[in-house]
Amino acid sequence: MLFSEATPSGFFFLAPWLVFAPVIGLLINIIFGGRFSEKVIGTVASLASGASFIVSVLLAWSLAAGGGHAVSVPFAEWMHIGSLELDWTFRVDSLSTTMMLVVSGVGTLIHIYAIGYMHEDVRFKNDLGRFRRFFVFLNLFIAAMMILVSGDSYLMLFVGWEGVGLCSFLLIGFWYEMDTLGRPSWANSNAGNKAFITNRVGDFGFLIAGFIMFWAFGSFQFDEVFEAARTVAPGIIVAITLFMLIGVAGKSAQIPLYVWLPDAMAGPTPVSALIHAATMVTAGVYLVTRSAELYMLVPQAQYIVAMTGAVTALFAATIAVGQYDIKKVLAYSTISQLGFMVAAVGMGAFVAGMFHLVTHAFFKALLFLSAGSVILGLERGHHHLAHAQHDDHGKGRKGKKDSHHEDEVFDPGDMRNMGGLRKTMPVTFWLYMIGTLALAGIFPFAGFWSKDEILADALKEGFTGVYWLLSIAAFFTAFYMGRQIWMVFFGEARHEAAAHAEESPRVMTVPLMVLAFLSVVGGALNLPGMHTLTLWLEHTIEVHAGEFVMSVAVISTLLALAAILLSWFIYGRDPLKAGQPDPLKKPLGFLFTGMENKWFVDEGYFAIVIGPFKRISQFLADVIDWRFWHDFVHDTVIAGAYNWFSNIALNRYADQQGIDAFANWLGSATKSLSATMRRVQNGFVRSYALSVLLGVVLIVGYLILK
Amino acid sequence: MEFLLQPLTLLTFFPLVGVLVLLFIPSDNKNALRWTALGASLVTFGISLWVLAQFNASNVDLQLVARYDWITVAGWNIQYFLGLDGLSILLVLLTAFLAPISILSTWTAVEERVKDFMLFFLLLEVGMMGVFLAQDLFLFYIFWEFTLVPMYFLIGIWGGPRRIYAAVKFFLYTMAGSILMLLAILWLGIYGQTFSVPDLIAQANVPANIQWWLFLAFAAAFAIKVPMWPLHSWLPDAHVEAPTAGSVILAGVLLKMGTYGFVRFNLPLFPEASVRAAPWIALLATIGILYGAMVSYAQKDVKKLVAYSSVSHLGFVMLGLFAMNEQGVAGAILQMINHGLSTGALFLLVGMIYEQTHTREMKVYGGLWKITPVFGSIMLIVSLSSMGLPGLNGFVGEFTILLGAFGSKSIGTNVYAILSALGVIMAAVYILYMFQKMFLGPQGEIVDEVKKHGHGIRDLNLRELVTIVPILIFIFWIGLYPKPFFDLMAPAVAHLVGMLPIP
Amino acid sequence: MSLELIFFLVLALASVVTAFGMLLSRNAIYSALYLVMNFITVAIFYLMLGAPFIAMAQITVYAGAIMVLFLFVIMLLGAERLPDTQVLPYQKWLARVLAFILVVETGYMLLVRGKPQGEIIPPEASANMVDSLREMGMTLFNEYLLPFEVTSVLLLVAMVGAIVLIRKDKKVG
Amino acid sequence: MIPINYYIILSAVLFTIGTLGVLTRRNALIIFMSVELMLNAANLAFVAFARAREIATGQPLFDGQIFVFFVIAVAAAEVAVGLALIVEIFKSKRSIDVDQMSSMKG
Repeated sequence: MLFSEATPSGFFFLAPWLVFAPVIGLLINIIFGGRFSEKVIGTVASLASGASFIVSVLLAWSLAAGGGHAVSVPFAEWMHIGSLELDWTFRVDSLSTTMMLVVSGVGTLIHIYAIGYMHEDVRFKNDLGRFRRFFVFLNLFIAAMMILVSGDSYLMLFVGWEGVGLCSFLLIGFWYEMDTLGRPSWANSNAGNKAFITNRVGDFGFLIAGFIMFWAFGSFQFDEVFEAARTVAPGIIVAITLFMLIGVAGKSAQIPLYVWLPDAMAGPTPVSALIHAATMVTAGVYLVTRSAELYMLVPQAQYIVAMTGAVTALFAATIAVGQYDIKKVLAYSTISQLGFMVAAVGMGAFVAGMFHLVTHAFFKALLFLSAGSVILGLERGHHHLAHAQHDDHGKGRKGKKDSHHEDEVFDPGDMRNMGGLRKTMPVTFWLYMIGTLALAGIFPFAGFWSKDEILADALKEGFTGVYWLLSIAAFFTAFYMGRQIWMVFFGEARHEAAAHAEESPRVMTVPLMVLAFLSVVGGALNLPGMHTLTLWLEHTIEVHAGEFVMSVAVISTLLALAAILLSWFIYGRDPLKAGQPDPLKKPLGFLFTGMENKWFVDEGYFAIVIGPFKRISQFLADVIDWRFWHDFVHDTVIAGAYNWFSNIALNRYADQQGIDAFANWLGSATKSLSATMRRVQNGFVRSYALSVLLGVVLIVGYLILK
Repeated sequence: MEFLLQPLTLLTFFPLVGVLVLLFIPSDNKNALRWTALGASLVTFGISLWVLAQFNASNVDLQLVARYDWITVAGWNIQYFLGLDGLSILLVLLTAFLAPISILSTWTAVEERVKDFMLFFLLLEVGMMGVFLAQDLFLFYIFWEFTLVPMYFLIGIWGGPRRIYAAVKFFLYTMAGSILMLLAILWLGIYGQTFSVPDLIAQANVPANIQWWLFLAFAAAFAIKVPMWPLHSWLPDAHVEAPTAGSVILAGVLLKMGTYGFVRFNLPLFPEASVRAAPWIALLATIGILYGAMVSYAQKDVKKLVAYSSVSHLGFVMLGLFAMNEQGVAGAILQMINHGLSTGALFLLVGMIYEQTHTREMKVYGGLWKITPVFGSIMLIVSLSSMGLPGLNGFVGEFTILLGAFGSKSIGTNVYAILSALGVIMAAVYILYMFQKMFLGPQGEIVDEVKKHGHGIRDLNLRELVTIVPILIFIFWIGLYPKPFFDLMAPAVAHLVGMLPIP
Repeated sequence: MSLELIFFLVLALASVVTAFGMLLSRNAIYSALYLVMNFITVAIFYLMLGAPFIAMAQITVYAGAIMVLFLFVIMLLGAERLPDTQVLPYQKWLARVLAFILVVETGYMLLVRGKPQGEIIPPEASANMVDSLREMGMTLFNEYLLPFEVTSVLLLVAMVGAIVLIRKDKKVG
Repeated sequence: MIPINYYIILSAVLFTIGTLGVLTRRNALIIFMSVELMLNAANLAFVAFARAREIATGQPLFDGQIFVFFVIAVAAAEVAVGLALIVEIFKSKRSIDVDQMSSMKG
């Protein structure tokens, strides 16, 4: 039953191609990629992702033309058992198309960028074969993400949910045999495992929510669930929404499950931009928005969600201040911004949350990709340097091309190695600036509008606590971004490599410019008074237009400006010198140590969860299962008892007492008898036959005499 | 001739034709022996497809029945009675499917006494088919015990260093349970005047208190075979020592005989007792899921890790069966197939790498994905299927089982389902741990070690691909479109569930 | 004493005498020939018992094929005579005594203790042999099909076995 | 009108003669022939019993005869293998005296 005929007019029948296009792309690359050049591989992958984008556009257009009513596109049956009826059905409504557009649009840009990035990355790391693998994974990710956003039921959403988790695992551990600095290590693959397993903890919550949902509502399909939800006890819905929150926390990196996201920066930069900033991590926000009707029914749960988001936003922002790795700063910033979104959707400000999701996708992707450009620029400078030195050292060592790796470990992501890049990488600098201003929420960049809407809604909905938490977080956001700008682009180069950094090629900067443009004008999506996005999403979820509150806007802009000013005082006025510790270290003392060390959360988890789990497993396996159950109980007790019984009990004790005398007699009698019998046992077959005859005669005789 | 041409008789005993042909092939002509065995198992697989074509899923009764009086003395009424229904069709197909694959996996792995190996293997196939098709308790018991003998020799002759210990343990363990079952079978057969399962189910006149003891006797035999915690102690030994093909069949089919026994005999024959036992079985299953997952995480030997993961996976199956609703039971049956495919494939893959490296210690591996990209990718897919990633087969089974268990009336609480869902997290922990230690990370010492003795670790060759790709196809098929599989069993499952007196 | 009984007794005597002839002949060829005679008398018994097919089979298979095989082997090996030395002389006597006792015992059981279990009437001369044969064939190929087929396998195995045993080339054991 | 007991006695006598042959002769071939005689004796009993039963029930009954048929077939197989064995033994030992075939003496 491919393409049911029941779908309404328009391009809705194309919905499955959202998923198929990237799948076909990855299949082409798997099967024929071995013979393709890098350019062809990248083009195929980008086209596949682009095809998805075109389908998304067509779907959005059809939807708008059709008045915005949600359309279900059935594709195939999946599981039908008893009352369980699950289908592969695509859902096209304004919410899902918004996500589709973001995912495939940003995704395609990042695909194009990645052609340039990976071209260099695989060369720095000496494994050209992995270029193809990268694009296969990237396409797989687009496919999974499309399943996630286009599913018509919670379970199909879950399929995409785990699918993107898998891609995240594969791409974080992309350079699985090394650490972020290229040294042989388990670090990257550990980060991948951490991401997958943490996500699975979240998935566990999602699953349980699904189970409750099914037994309470009898369905996983969105409309049916929402329909049924109005009639059941709120307690059940609280349980569902809170278990779902675990899932959200896992995927959207909220407290307490955010720990995987900073480690996820081990993946190549396009991955960080695409998966761990723009798209996958926002799936949790999408899930809450999707379940708006459930959350609206239970204000208690809404409060918990909002607080989780707000606390995460602030908490992660403080950690970002203490980081030195350019991508780690952005990672914590992402967690913080996700906190904004989760808080927004938790408060019921779904449009604000989605709005911020979209703008954040633009500017955070821009920031990450620019950061990647910076890192590659430094790598280029470093290589340039190494080659120069190499040539100086004479021609005799040509065989050891990578000798510099052993001489000195250079971290191209460490901001302490940067400085003054404004001059060497001007394009990247300007792009980065746009991203920073957007993230900091400076008028009129995209971030300003979306963040402002969240804050305004927080006040309007009466979540004052959330409002203050978020405002402080916004202050920190502007501060750490300012710190980053000053440290990376201003001042003097603190490392030779930074001094020799080179600008990135066009294939990388052009997508960046597109993203930068979107970061500037993205706010137009939902300008106060026009409410384009609100009107659009209204078709799917019950929303009310956010109002522009001048006082909120002014306060937040002032806070952001103040923070940037503060950062200039600390980092910009007197630029950092090579080897100099962070100027905040002294005045803040242990507070900064905490920020620097991520408040020791990882260590805490290790002590409370991972360590004990490992020890208990080891104990169960070695002591309980093997030494006690396998060796002691089975081999010693059971087998031993059997042996003891048969050998000792029967042979010795029973023998010596009672049967002893008889056995002795029997023994001697047998001996003498066997001596006689030996002559009968002469080995001639016929003697045996004779004894058979004797037996027959005796038996018949017995029968006669009986 | 009518007797021999019955589809099920043919399906069960066709491997014997292979045995007969093998007898006439000189034992030093190894390739001819291998091809003959492979051919025989392939024809058997073909027969199973023919049987599938004749099978009507919407009919809940036994189909393609072959039924003859066999031993009728002194009030005993033992029949040669084969039959097929929705509960067994998938397992029959799985058996017929895995047999040629296992034989193919021995191509280069078994070089000694090839003839004997193939003979035992085909005999084992006869036994397994018989177990899944027999509808007479006595006949079932004979096949059940018959499978022990070839497996005993497969482990005991071609196994690892501690093979004799493992083989004897395997044999004694299963025997110990079987004796209780034999007593129960005899009691039932004499009490009910027949050994035929459908007749006994129709009579349904066993008093409740006796049902309980009979249930326990049957459960003892099956639980050891499954194996349910805490009766799993024979499993790691048997798996670690068995040759690859033996492990595949052991995990893929022999363990399913236990769970199948529960579905086929315990649930319908002793419905009241089953309902009464459900919470306890669910408890043991949950402990097994968590315990198996934790213990397998702590293993250093990869084969042992996979072996313990079976304890965890089969815990899911048991949980689903005793959820006693359609989702649970259907999921459990599908999960039997899934486990056969995924764990079978894992053992195959481990065997393939073991053939080259001769070690199963995970710590010497590492970074293999770089050297063997195809192998690594396939291993990844199989691992993901084993840990239940949506889109692959494991998820469909695990999800439906957990869903069923969560709303099960017979278990009565959803605590077990929630705890078991934690097992899904733990599955990710140990499977990813295994995959990481072997395929990710920096290059392990074994790579250089192997290079010293030849040309290093190679990727999969064509034969190995042919062995593993059919399994992969099913892994994706069941994961993405399980409808045909559910359709095959759904009416039978609904019928079975309808028979149970669930409170 | 009816004519039939007389005929039976004469035949029985012949069969016992030929059996003893087989037993006592020093020359293996004579033994074989005596045995052929014995088989023929037994075949006549079969006829009297209404089993013409078995009688024919007896003559063709036993008296014919099998005994020819025996004679062939005897002559092939030149094993007509063997020196008459006994390693265990007592065994011979013991066997004879036991055999005698056995005959006496069975005779006692059947004639003195046992009640007559029924009489044997020879088949009517007019009985339709062909019909009876057809019916037997039907029984053989319906009810006893499986044993029949198994027998064929057995014969095949025996044939292969004999060939393998005799074959000169011993490389394949 | 021959009592069935007569047939049985005849069968027993022939059987005993066969037994004696097996026990007292040393020529493997004659032993073999004696075995055949024993089989024949048993066959005779089979057919006799079958006939008796046929007369008692009045129905044609072939089971006994068919059994004899199988025995003959088995005997043929046995002879083939047995003679092959004897020939083989003769080749290696140059004798078919069974009392010399005592390699299994323990």
